[in-house]
Amino acid sequence: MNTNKLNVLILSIVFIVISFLCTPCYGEKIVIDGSTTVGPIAKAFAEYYMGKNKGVNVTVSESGSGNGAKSLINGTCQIADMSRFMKEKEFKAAANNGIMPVAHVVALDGLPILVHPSNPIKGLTIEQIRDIYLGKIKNWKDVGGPNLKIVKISRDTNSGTYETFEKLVMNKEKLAKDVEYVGSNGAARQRVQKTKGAISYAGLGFVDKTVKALEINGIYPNQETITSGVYPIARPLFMFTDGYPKLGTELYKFITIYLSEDGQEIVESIGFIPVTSY
Amino acid sequence: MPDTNLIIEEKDAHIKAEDFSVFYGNNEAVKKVNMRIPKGKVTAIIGPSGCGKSTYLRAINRMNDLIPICRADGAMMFDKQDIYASNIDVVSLRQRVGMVFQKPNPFPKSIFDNVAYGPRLLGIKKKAELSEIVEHSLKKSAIWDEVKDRLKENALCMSGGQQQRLCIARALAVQPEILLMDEPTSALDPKATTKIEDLIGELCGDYTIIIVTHNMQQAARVSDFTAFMYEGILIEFGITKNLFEKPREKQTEDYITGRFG
Amino acid sequence: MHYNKKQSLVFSKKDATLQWLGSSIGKGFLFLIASFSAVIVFLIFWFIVKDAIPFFAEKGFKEFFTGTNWYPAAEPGEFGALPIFVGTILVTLGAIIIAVPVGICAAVCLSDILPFKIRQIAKPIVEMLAAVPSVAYGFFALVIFAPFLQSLGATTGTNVLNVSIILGIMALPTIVSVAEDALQAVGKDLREGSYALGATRAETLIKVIIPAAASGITAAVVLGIMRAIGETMVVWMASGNAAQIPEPIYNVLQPVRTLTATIAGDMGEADHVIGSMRYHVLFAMAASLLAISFLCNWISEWITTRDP
Amino acid sequence: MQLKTRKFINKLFSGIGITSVVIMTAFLLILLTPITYKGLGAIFFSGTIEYRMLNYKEFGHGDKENIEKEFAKAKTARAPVYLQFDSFKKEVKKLEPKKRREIKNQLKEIKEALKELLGPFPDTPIPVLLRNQYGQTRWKNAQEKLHHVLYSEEWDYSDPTKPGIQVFVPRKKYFAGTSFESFFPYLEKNIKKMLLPKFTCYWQFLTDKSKDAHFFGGIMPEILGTIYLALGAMIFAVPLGILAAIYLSEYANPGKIISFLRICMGALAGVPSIVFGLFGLAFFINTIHVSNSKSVLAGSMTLALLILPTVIRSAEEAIKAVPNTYREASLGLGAGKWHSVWTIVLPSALPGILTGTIISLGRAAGETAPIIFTAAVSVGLPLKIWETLSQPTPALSWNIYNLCTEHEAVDEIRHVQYGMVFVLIAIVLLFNLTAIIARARIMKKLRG
Repeated sequence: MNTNKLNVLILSIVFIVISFLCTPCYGEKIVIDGSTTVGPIAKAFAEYYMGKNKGVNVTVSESGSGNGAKSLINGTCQIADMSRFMKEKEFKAAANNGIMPVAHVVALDGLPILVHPSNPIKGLTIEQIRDIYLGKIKNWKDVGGPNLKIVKISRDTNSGTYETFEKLVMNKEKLAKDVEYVGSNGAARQRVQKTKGAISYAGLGFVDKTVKALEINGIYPNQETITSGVYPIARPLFMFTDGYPKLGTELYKFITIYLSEDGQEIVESIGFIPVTSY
Repeated sequence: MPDTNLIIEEKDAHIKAEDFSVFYGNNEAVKKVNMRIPKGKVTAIIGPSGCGKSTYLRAINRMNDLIPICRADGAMMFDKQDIYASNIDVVSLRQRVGMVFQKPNPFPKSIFDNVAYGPRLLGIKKKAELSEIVEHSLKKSAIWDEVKDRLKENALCMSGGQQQRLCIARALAVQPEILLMDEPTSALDPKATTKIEDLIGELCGDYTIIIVTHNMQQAARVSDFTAFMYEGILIEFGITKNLFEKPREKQTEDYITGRFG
Repeated sequence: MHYNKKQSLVFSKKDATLQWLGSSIGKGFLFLIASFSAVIVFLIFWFIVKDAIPFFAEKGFKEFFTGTNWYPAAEPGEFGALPIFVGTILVTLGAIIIAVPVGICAAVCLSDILPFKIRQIAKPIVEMLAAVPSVAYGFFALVIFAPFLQSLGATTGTNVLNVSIILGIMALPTIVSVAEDALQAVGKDLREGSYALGATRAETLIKVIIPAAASGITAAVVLGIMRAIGETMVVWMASGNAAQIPEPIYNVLQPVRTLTATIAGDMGEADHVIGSMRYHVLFAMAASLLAISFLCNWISEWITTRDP
Repeated sequence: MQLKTRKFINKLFSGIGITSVVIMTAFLLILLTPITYKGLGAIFFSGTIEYRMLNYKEFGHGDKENIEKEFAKAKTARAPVYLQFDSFKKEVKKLEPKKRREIKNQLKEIKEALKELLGPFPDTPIPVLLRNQYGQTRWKNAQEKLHHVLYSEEWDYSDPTKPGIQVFVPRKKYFAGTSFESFFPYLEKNIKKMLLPKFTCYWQFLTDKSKDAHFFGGIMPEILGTIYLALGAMIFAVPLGILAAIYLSEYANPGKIISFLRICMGALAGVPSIVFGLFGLAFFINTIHVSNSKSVLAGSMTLALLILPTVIRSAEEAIKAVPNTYREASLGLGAGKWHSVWTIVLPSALPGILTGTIISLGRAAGETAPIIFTAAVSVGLPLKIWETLSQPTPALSWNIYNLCTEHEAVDEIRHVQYGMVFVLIAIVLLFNLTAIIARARIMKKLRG
């Protein structure tokens, strides 16, 4: 009885000690945190990378651009996904922590304006969109559509996507109060595909058959128009690292995926625009 | 006030209460009791419910400590030592003063573990030794024959009478000098009661037994001495036969003839 | 067989000190562990309030509690959280309207009406409702229930009605189990006394049992309210997140925004590092939530400990 | 009041009571039925040859020879499709320009739809993303994609005052009179031969890693993460909770300090879960640095705080329910207080404590808000046990939220979402069931 218990005890102690001794043999890890918009790219890169480099654990969190910046500055992640550029104050805070954020533009993203495919409207002007979101235009018939109340959907006020929209479309004017906020691009698309009178915006990767992207000022958002800069609502997507990663490190290999052909194909096939097609 | 000193000599006394009182808050449940309890004999304490007999009994191994508002006054001498002194080791007191409770209360463990609980506390670990003690104690409490084949079974499977004898065996296994019994048969049927009473008869001599009972016949059957308490006061103490046949006090007489209580 | 028992009943001075020391250390250790949760409460309180103070210090209370313009990301931001408070109250109220009648009736039914065997089957239902994780409720609300509401003609499926119903279902098990305990605690005597006077079961319950268990039932309702207010995932996924006061206010088909959803949604992207107002206002909200939950907790404590 | 009315009221009252229990049951059924039905769909479904091929290549499941044989068969059936496509390309060049443009557009759309249906065209480079390397793996989705190939989805906007109406135009119409016309009936007729749908039980859904952001594969890292988090929370919360309960019920003298402690515990139980998340991030990661980024450890600690009040309360109740006679008996035998508590009171209270802890284990497994900032990630490997100290993990609750709101292909992976919800609920209910059974077992053992 007693000797048995003792054996179990010794065994478990040995096991624990061994586990701790094994800690240095952790696989390498790359921690990525940040924007939900860049999330799909990061996730696809992560899967691609882990498929090629066994034993490296690439973890991707999608907790928001602000949180990504914070994690990078606090040193709790190596790569911060951001759908906006870092703010000046954030750079300062980073410098105080001895962190030197370096931006990598991994892709371009347009912000297509989405409506339900049953909506006959083909396009709007920026001003019309602004008026819709300001609450000045309340019905689709005022912009030449059917007699249908407009359900305005926006990304959460905290997302980089929202900030781009606010800057490029709203001219920093305030959105009407009855605008409905959703937490993610996927949710925005979902709300549009389920709601006939809805209007929303999301990343280009989220356009598919179930929703209709509008022409803005007569220009339809696609790869050519966005790359050439004709489509008015577009922005770069960033990954930030602390300093430029050293050659040959896992981090270096990861952060340069977007420059490789495979990386560009990945970016393109999940619906963003690879930067090298500039 | 009866003077037990007349009946029990100093050298025969195993437990000696001197002006001993117990309070529940402000309520004096036991009032200035003086009592010598003889060594190796069975002493019964009788009285109507609420007369403080159980409280008095529980005071002997300081079981009342468990009740936060309860405190004691006066002296309770055991082994030339006031057990209510400040530097008393209650644990070793209780190892020498065992107790059997009103309701059988075996632990939810096997029969063996129940009896071995006390010896294990005293540091006995060897299986052989423990088995010996368990067997000895169970034999002593006249239950060995009934349970020897099912020592591994849960004690709660047994009948009430068996459980109570197990509890006695459990108390005996610690080899106490005094055994306190708080109405040990009140929850049992007559047949089981008889067995317990027989057991008490067998145990007397080896142990000082103090038994609290509301059953006067039981007191008359099993005890050598009897004390009668009423409203916290020790009314009378005497040799059992004398006390029942010709009580000196009026209240005792009223009680044993069934006029109140 | 003889034991090595200590013959003296008295502690030596050394033993006594050791004994005293041992028991005090043991007790002290246990006390420390028991007060751990108090420490945590204070730490939580401190961490929340510390970051909420800069907001109130700069913006004061008036705008936060009475303003209706919620534009935390604008420059300069506007932090009128009234619509968010109203949204929280609306969905909680909705949940209570659904959960309280059903919950109390079900508790009464479980404790007094159903025969024992059926009760044995019905009780696990309550336990299962309580066990389903909130994200599963949220998933149901967003993926199954919202489209269903839209198919019935609502402009948006993520609205007050949706969230209220789901929160109501989530609060149900709390209310049922606490209220049932209260009803059971009333005891057989009162019931038998009432039946002996010729009262029917309904009369016994309404006139005797329920009044006797009233404090417990109220506490159950308060706990249910707490559950609804503190819930995050369901409101985040299915409330629509629009910082508006519905027009008219009883229009349950409008989207609203609640405190917990705002914290969960905004915290990710607020500028933590800089400690902007947009960041601090979320802590002001968390502090308000804490205050509400402390208040509820205190009320339920007060109700249950109050002399009947 | 008349006896009749009184009896009627009595019956009415019982009726209302029973109705509310029925309503409650209905809620549960409405909630669980679709989730169970569709959740099981993640495991039991009609899988195509593409599914079997993927499963063999990526996970090594299935019999190589069989699959290759089947795949060869499917390939033969598909060959005419591609052949027709190629030969028609030459034909297109001969058409008049206007018609050519229209047909080219259609062809482009058909090609895209066909790629989704059957996988990449033969003799083209293999795409990088896994989801583009294979055709439809599930027969049900394949039928939808087939529809995309056969019909073009258009909207009739003829009445500008009303929303458009969806119309499906058979693509065959555009190719009337060309050799490509026969492509559509052939595809429709032979699609089963091309995909070979077969009833599949993909139980490895529970043990496989996910591939390509949950497009394929299973949910093992999530399940493992959920279990780590819940067990980790238990490791912290249970000893603390039981010791605190022992103090409160056995040692503490009622007084101001104790009632203050109790108020604090009540307050802790009432703190909204999202606040725990904030606190976990601020305290465990940024203040005392239990790990240098999100980790299972930090998440477990946060969850432990969340369930601590429940554990304390249930343990205290269980300890209080132990009859006092046990304590008396033990003390009467000369046991010390601590010894009595440890050997008698705790074992007797075990069933109650166990029930409480297992139920809070379920709660810890299902919580989302506290782990968003402390432990959960969208993509990550299944962790070894010692890696939990420093690495974050995917977890069911967070990934359900993530996949049904933030994934770029929400609709394509509905089955995975349902599967996850189903598994999560199953895990939690399993915990609860274990609690019930364990309680019954121990009770029986204690009662004899």
